[in-house]
Amino acid sequence: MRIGVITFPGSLDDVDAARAVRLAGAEPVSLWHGDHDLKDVDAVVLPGGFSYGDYLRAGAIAARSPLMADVVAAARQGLPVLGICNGFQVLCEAGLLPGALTRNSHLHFRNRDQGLLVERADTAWTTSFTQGQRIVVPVKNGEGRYVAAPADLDRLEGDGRVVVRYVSTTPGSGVDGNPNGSSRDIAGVTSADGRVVGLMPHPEHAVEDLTGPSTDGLGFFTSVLTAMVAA
Amino acid sequence: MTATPHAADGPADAAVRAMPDLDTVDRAGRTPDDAQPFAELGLKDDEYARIREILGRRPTTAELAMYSVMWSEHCSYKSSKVHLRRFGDLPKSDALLVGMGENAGVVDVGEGYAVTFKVESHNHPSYVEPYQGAATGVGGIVRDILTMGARPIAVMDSLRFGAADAPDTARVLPGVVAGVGGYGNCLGLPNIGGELLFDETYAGNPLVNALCVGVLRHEELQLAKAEGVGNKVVLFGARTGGDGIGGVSVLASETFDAEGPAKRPAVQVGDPFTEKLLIEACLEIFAAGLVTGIQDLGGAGISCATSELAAAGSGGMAIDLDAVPLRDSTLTPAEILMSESQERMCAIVEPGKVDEFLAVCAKWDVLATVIGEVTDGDRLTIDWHGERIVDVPPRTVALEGPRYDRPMARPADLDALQADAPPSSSADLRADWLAVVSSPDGADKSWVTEQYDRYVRGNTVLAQPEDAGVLRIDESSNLGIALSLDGNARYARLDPYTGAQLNLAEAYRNVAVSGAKPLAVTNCLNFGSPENPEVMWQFAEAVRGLADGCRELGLPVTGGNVSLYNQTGDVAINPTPVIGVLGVHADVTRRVPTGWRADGESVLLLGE
Amino acid sequence: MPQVVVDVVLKPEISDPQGQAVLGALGRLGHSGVRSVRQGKHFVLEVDGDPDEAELREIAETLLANPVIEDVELHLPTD
Amino acid sequence: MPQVVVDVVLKPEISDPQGQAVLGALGRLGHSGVRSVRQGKHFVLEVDGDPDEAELREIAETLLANPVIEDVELHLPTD
Ligand SMILES: Nc1ncnc2c1ncn2[C@@H]1O[C@H](COP(=O)(O)OP(=O)(O)O)[C@@H](O)[C@H]1O
Repeated sequence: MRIGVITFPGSLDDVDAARAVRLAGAEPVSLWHGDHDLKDVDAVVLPGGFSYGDYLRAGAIAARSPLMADVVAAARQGLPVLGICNGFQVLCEAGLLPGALTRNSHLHFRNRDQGLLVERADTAWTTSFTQGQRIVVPVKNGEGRYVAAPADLDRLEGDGRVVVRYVSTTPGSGVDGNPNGSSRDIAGVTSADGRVVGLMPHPEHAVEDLTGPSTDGLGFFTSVLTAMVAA
Repeated sequence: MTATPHAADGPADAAVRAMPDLDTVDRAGRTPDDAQPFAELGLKDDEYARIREILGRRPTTAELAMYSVMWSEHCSYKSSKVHLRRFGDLPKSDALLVGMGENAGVVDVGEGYAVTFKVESHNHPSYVEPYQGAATGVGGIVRDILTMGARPIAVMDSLRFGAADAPDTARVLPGVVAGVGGYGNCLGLPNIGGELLFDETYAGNPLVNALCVGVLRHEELQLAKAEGVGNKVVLFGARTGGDGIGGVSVLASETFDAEGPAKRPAVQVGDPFTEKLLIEACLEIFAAGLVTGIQDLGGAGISCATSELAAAGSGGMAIDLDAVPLRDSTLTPAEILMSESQERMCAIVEPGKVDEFLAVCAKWDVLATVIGEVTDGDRLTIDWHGERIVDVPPRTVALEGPRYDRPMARPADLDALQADAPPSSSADLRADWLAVVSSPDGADKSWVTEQYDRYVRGNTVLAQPEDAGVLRIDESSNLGIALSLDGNARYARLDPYTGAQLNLAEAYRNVAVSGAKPLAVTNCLNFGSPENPEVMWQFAEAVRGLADGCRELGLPVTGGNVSLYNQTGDVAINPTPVIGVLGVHADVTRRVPTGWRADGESVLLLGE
Repeated sequence: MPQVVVDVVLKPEISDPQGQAVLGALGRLGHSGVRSVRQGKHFVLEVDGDPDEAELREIAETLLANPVIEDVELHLPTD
Repeated sequence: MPQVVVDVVLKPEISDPQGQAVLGALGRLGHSGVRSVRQGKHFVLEVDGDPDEAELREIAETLLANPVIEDVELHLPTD
């Protein structure tokens, strides 16, 4: 199984995403934003970082890079695509996922270990989880507040396209579960066919006991292997 | 003080006729008596006289600008060098691959890996524009590490502000923290620790000290020197603009009349995205063996990089200043030489490798331009519009600046301070205890540390709120390093010798208790004005204390930075030696985190 | 060279924490006459020759603004 | 309610990495007629009653902009 990891100018967590792919048992293949070449990969990860410095809007410039045209076309044919943090922002800017990510409500960058509730365990990237499972992975962003017009949010919820939602890691402690003011605590969403998933938290930073708060993040990467075997 | 306009009686070059005020080497030779604003540029009478003696004539405007910046306290260490020698006298350590004098020291950590680390201050700019000052401070120290051939892998920051509830702290602190985070996060460098302390002496003079650590294979080491006649000098990274040259504007006003160029900002704006591209381009360039020498551009910009590269090499250097890509076409040659525009580097490249070098830069969208070459002989020459405006022996600019052994005096209030007895009654003790536990210094730091990415690169084993940051550097062997950065200025105020040693001991213990073996020391010495004998005494004592402490512990000092003139009016900050200790973990999986792990564990107290 | 200005503002139904923060600060500083603040982006483009309105509108609407959450105002040179 | 617009732009001599990045993207997208892009901020303030120009200027220059690196343009309602 070959999983592509795209490097845009300013991508930062591409090494981490590749490590997570490897630990999940697949072969990471590095893809360059400026090429029109998906190298026959079976799935693609858009990693976190600050592509183009997050200048203009996070993900806006990267979404218009040559390789993204190929990603969009392939995704429409069912290629599994995962966007993490900046990758999620790119997918929204490229029109593969609904909504937009904007400046956090408290106006600060925030990095912390984050509780998440898995609401969809049947997308290409979440079958290793069970619906309703609580997991902990790091979140770190300055422009991670998920927004959309209220009617669009209603439609998303109605169609069951919220994949993960922010929850407190210490329920009852009064610590706000929502790290950035995202509408309806939305942390990640999926395309209508469940093949494209974007989320702000960083599962690739929760794949080893040594360096992560948990190994819960590995599930996203093992899920796509199962999805590909099944396909 | 304004120069008398000279008729274009020199060379008939059209460009020169268009700029009748251009001060060339030729003209300087013919007009020895022109008054020059050396005092406004911070040069003393005897310093100016020495420049004239070195050159055998008056300096040109551009040369005057170069000498004045390179001979400033900031670049020449003129007040501190006599004391810093103590670090050089420490016994040699087998682990030390490159010691003081280079951009950063390099330490062998085993398995063919080396680590380079250094801490540097950006205090004054952070007060003027907190966000950009702190951000460009991080950017500067990261380029120092990159210059050694290393991939930067983490940062730390040590911060001091005025009273926590002072109105100005509310302006400066959030901006500084956002700037440290904004730049480091955008570069993809985990922040693995630091300090945040408050004291009234820092009101109006906050301290922003940033540390960067990088890793390289032994054979990847790069040095900052220009060798090989005919090799090209390549400037790459951002364009040169009018940043950070506020001080040289006296020269601009000398060359242009009333409505001359816009007043230059003293503030530099950071562009971390460009720096990230610069890092990736450099690492690719190093891996392909495309450079023979490299230097980052920081304070004093092109003046500093060219004179240091040439001074460290065996030949001379010829620069064509017209080739420098500008952001602002109205810059004067002196301003181009002085500009502190961020995110620039300068490399020495063999002619046959220039194309490949430029191709790597193009891949990363990094602007790169050949601006000169290494020459035989021993002069640094700089031309502008076909005219020679600089012709100097580079060592006199970069290495042979003035040195002072300034007068010192033990502070008059020290006896009284030291006599302040510990509390004797239980009521006093209670009050002191309450003061300590309610101090903002002891408050939870997560408001700050949550603004820093600790996870990026996936090798952070320990970070805030641990006492030391721990990083894995090899995924197969689990080789790793630990770092701690500490500086208690209250101890140093009471006794700078012992205070510096206590700071060293704290950083050393923090590294050791994580399970690492301490290997090397870096430091940033933040003090008041060296022209105040009491401050100079504090400085000398702190250096002596640190050197003696390092000798006792068997650790080399691999580098550091001195920041003087930290004061508001006549009031100096508390002497603040910030000490960083690096240690090595043979196996990071055996690191020891802080705190209790399980019920029923025994608690032991070690030491006296 | 002709200058084209593009202002990008958040759609009214999208909340604007930056504007909110400014409004809060104004209140604390005693500027009570300001009722609301919205923060957007302001671009100044220098273009070669005659500005092509259709092209500039496309640039504004597809790159400078994200139409999911933002509206644009295009100001061509008026002379 | 009267609307006051404040545009905050970087001083010309200050580098503008954001504008540079937008310019680069425009070039790659084939919009070669754009020669330069500068990015600033655009504030829309709603004020009670008659806008007080002096007060608004103070707000613009001390709170909305950082005068060390930015200039402001104040646009009062013209009706
Ligand atoms: N406090 C100090 N302790 C040890 N070395 C120092 C100290 N301050 C400066 N140095 C060394 O002096 C040299 C010049 O420092 P600096 O000017 O900061 O370097 P750069 O040229 O990178 O700006 C460096 O090698 C630095 O490590």
